[in-house]
Amino acid sequence: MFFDAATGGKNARIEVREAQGRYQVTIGDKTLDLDWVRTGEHEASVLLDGASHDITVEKTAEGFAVLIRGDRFDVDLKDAVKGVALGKVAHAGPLKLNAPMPGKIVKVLVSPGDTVEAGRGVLVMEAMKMENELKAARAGTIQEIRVKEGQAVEMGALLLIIG
Amino acid sequence: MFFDAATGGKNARIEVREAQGRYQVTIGDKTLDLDWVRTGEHEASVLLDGASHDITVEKTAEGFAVLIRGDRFDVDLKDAVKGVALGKVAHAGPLKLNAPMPGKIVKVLVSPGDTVEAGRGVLVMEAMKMENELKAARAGTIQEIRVKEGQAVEMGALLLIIG
Amino acid sequence: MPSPRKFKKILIANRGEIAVRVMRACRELGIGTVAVYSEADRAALHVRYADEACFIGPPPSRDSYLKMETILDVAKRSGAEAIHPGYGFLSENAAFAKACKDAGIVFIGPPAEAITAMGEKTSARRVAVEAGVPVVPGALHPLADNEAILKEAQRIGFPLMLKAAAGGGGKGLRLVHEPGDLEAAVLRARSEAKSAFNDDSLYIERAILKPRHIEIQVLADGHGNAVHLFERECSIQRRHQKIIEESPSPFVTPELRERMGALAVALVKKVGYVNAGTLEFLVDENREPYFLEMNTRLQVEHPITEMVTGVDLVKMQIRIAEGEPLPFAQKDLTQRGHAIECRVCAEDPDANFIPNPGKIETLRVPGGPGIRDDSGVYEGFEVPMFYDPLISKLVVHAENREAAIFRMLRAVSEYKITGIKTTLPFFDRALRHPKFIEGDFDTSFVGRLQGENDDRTRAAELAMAIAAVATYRARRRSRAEPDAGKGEGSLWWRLGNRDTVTRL
Amino acid sequence: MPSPRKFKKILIANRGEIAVRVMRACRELGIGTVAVYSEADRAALHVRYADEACFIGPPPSRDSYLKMETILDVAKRSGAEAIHPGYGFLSENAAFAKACKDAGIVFIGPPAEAITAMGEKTSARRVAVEAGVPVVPGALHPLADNEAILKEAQRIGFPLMLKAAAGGGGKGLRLVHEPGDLEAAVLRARSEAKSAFNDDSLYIERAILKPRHIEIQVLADGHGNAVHLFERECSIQRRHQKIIEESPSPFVTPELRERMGALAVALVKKVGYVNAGTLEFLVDENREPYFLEMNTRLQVEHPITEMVTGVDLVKMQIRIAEGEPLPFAQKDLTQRGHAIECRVCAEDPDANFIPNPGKIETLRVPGGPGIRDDSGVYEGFEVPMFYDPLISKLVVHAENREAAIFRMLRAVSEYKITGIKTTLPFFDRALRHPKFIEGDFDTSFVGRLQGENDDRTRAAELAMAIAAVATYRARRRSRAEPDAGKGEGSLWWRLGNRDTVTRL
Repeated sequence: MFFDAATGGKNARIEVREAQGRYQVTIGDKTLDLDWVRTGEHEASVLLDGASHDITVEKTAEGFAVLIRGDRFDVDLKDAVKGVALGKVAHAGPLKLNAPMPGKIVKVLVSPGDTVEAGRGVLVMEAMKMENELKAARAGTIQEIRVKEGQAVEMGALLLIIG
Repeated sequence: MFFDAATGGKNARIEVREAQGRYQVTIGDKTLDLDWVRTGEHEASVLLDGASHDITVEKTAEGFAVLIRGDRFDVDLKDAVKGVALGKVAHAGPLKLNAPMPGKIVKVLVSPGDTVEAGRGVLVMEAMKMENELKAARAGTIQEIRVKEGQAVEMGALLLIIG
Repeated sequence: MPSPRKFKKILIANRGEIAVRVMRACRELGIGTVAVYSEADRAALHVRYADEACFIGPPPSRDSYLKMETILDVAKRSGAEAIHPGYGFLSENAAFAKACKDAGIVFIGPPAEAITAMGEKTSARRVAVEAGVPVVPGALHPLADNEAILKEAQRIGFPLMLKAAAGGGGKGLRLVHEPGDLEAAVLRARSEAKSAFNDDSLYIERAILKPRHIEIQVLADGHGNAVHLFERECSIQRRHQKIIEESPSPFVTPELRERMGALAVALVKKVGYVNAGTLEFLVDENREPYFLEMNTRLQVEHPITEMVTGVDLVKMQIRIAEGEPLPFAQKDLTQRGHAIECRVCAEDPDANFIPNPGKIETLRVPGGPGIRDDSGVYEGFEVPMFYDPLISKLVVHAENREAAIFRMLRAVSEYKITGIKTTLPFFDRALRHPKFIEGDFDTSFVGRLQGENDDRTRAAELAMAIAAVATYRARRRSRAEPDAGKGEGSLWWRLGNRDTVTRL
Repeated sequence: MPSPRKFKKILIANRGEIAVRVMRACRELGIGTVAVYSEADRAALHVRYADEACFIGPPPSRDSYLKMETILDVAKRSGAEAIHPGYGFLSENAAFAKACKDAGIVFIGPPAEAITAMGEKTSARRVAVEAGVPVVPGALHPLADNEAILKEAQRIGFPLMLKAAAGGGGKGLRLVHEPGDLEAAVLRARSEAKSAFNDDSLYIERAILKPRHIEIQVLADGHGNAVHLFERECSIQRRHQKIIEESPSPFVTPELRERMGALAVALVKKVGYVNAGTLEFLVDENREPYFLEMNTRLQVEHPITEMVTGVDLVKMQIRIAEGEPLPFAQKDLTQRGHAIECRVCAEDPDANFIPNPGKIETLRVPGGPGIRDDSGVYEGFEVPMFYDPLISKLVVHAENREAAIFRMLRAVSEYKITGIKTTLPFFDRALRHPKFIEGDFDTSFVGRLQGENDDRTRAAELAMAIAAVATYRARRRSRAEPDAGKGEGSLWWRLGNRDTVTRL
């Protein structure tokens, strides 16, 4: 299986093969031989050339999140043949965006009916003496905007709905 | 639903009803009103008359094990109408009994072909200066006995197979 | 059972980790606990932990955790003799302290009068000046005319800070290094203040450059005894809120420690303060301390003091509220080793630490020597969006500062949370930073760290390989003929929704 | 990074909690770790925790963890400069210590000669007598004729113990209270020994009634310095193995502590001992200590000493092995507070503590102040049947003994393990026992506790109601029309095997 992967500015074409319960992963001109044992719902013990890596991997709104010893890597992964992005948890039903902090709406960046990509900024909120851009957690259409510029909002208040 | 329950020498006929997402449990002349929220695979938060109980419950070879704040209760439960015992995890395939400690086989209490109930003693082992009766973890037929009286065995050694 | 206590039951008017922390102390003392919970918190850890739990209203705090009458009513009905407010919510509310007293319920904290005297910034500053405790030199009142500002500036000295009296959000704020720059700065600050707040009055204050935020923990009983429990270093902040704290402070000398401790005890005795409290100071580059304000309650970061002094602050709060005298004098208290706290928050450290509530899918907590995890959550819990994003306080204790830093890094490497973003990866970067290890930092550390190049590419290739293999495995499973009896792997893949679950 | 060390990489020749404990110390010191694992341990925690991991053979210890040549070979190939043996396995094997030395690899423990001198009971006893350390009075050689026994008995005094020289398993053991009972007892013991072992030789030893098992921790460097780190009380035992330990001992006075500490240091210096070790004593009712034997390695219960002294014993072992001198003298060491350890084992406390390996379905570890969990397992791990059933050491530290007991009870109440039976419910009973709380117990405590009436019916009704509701809920779910999109509950029930899964 072929993938196109990217994380932290690095890109790679990856091939994964399986043999005798192990995985041969070719990245560029290197081939890694992974001994992979599942240790939990999102956890695995991976041995690679004698090195032991205790990892977690999960799908997120943007792709994959991999934790390796306190480091977090957000990995974009595409099917190299079909070019389709993988990961990216699909949600059923409309997505509600709530205020992550008490604060003031400084700017509304979208209008009802706009289509947005995952990660697109939709509102700017001032809170804790800083301006924070709130992003769409997934792609969709703006169904409803519940706040106006200048409006003060409580923590948890419903701001906007993405359909 | 009606059950016959027993634990630690106490017996009770129990009726469970459900109403508005809560459970009415009648034990003897008392009725308990349980607010039950699942908090994990084997865990629940139970509110009962304002008291909070953080519990686990699981099926075991003998019935149910309930943990309440450091106490363990092994509960026998029967369907009061059918009289059938509940719980009692069913295993597929033969069950191997291995030596839980290094020691010596003092007595073999069964013969191949014997049928045994769960909890029935099958071997007596001397280890750590004490005699320990090893029990059948589930009902079945003795398929094979791999040890003799007087034989010394290592930790983990296969002793006996229940089919 | 533990020795019988005066209180048999305490209501904890809080939620999350601090409610659980207080209940743990109660359970160890043999005192029953009553939790209160909002609609968002039925399955929260503090409800699971309590002996009794009572519903008090809808999710927003003002409809539940801030409802004084409701909470007092629950206390009375449950038979609780006392209320512990934790931090935040009603903990520094003098009216609530008074309402408890009027209802015949002990408020575990200072008397209402002490909250009023020390809880408000300008009042506390006045009291401090009277007690001879140094404060940041400045005018205590807004100055309307330029002449008054110039005159005050002479008195206060440079560098100084101009602040809009009506201000907030950094508007109308001006740092002035030299007397020659003052007039122009006043003009600009006034015009900014006028347009932002329609009020051009300005405060003026000596500017503390590269300030250290250092606080002193105190305990005072109702019998006139008061002690301090040394300092905490709280300079590492994000969004003007602490995120890493340590004790002792690498910046504080034995002389400064003794001086600040003595100032704190003097202030506490002057106002007749009772129970636990914290005096916050700014310390400048010359190690001059300036009293800033007092927190008349338990602090989030109290565990680091507990670890170096061996004193359980929550148990002491309860004993003091029961009327007991302090069981030790100042000379009995010593600091042993070094402690660090990292606040594990449901926040995105790569996006201004914006809160990021959601469901915790995996939770693996570090263990072994010198680790303390004060958590308010569990695996499977959905962190509600209505409250503070703090999910756990990770605290370590070791023989010295270096050992504590590397113990914390070890702990962070063991801590695994999936499902939400947390501040854990930030700690891995911050604690490895040479400036942190040298102890050479101030309140601007987090901002400067975020500007620096992020060197997290160490294992980037491995991370990509892992994502690829995880996908490979999931696809192989989804293709295989489902067979319930054959392996657990197939369970998930019968449901059709094949691409939404990653299972390793 | 931590200050650079002499060792860059250490192989840990062990598994389970102690392997993880040692690796944690290495990680904090910036030292790389190499795990070895048997076929049964590919997914074990120590393999997950290590930087490198190497397969060494089939599950039985003699084919893997006891294979000296294999382990030395892995060490050489991986470039490890040192081997930490943990406890058990090869930790007290003088031949292995020597083989390491010959291979140019540092054995983190005493020199082979010290293991030989102190590791064997009769040799250690001889050394002790020479050093003037009291031992249990008795004959060091088997006595064949009755006359010799009567003569020795005069010298040793009563009560005394007759032991079959070839013995074991309690056979040929006789307690004799009075001189008048001796002859009859000798006759019976001889006949029992003869029939059991075909050898009627007897040892004779003063009987210590109601003995306390108290041990002294020592550290000695390669520069002639040695200190003791006070005592541990280890009288609570099951199957003649410790299960609850504490420090300080409620039984030890400051005078006895000083005396035993001085004896231990004298003995250690006499044999040129280096690294960590423990001297075990029996202490009789009159607080007279008798040296029993020495453990020339790290003890299972070392964490309680770490918590009261603030010294990290594993890090000290590594520093000593690197050639560093001890960084402190005896006068720098103090005991602060009180620590207790409970050994959480996969055993059935209601059936003679018989090991009970299996899969851990749920694992919730206690947190908050003063708790340390040294675990070797994780949720989902299948405890193998081949090794020690110890899955975790739960340790607490608090300001005094009472506070530590109730903290431990609190910790036990938070600790949840399903899937296997453990010793946790036993701790709940043992620690609440008035005799334990009073500190009035000896090595017979567990046996006597098991004889007592079990009062665990407190919540029996609730437990029955819970089992009934769990079943009710499972049945309702199994009857409902399966619908993948509707709720997670239905996932499990599509598989037909309806009565084998309890899901709340």
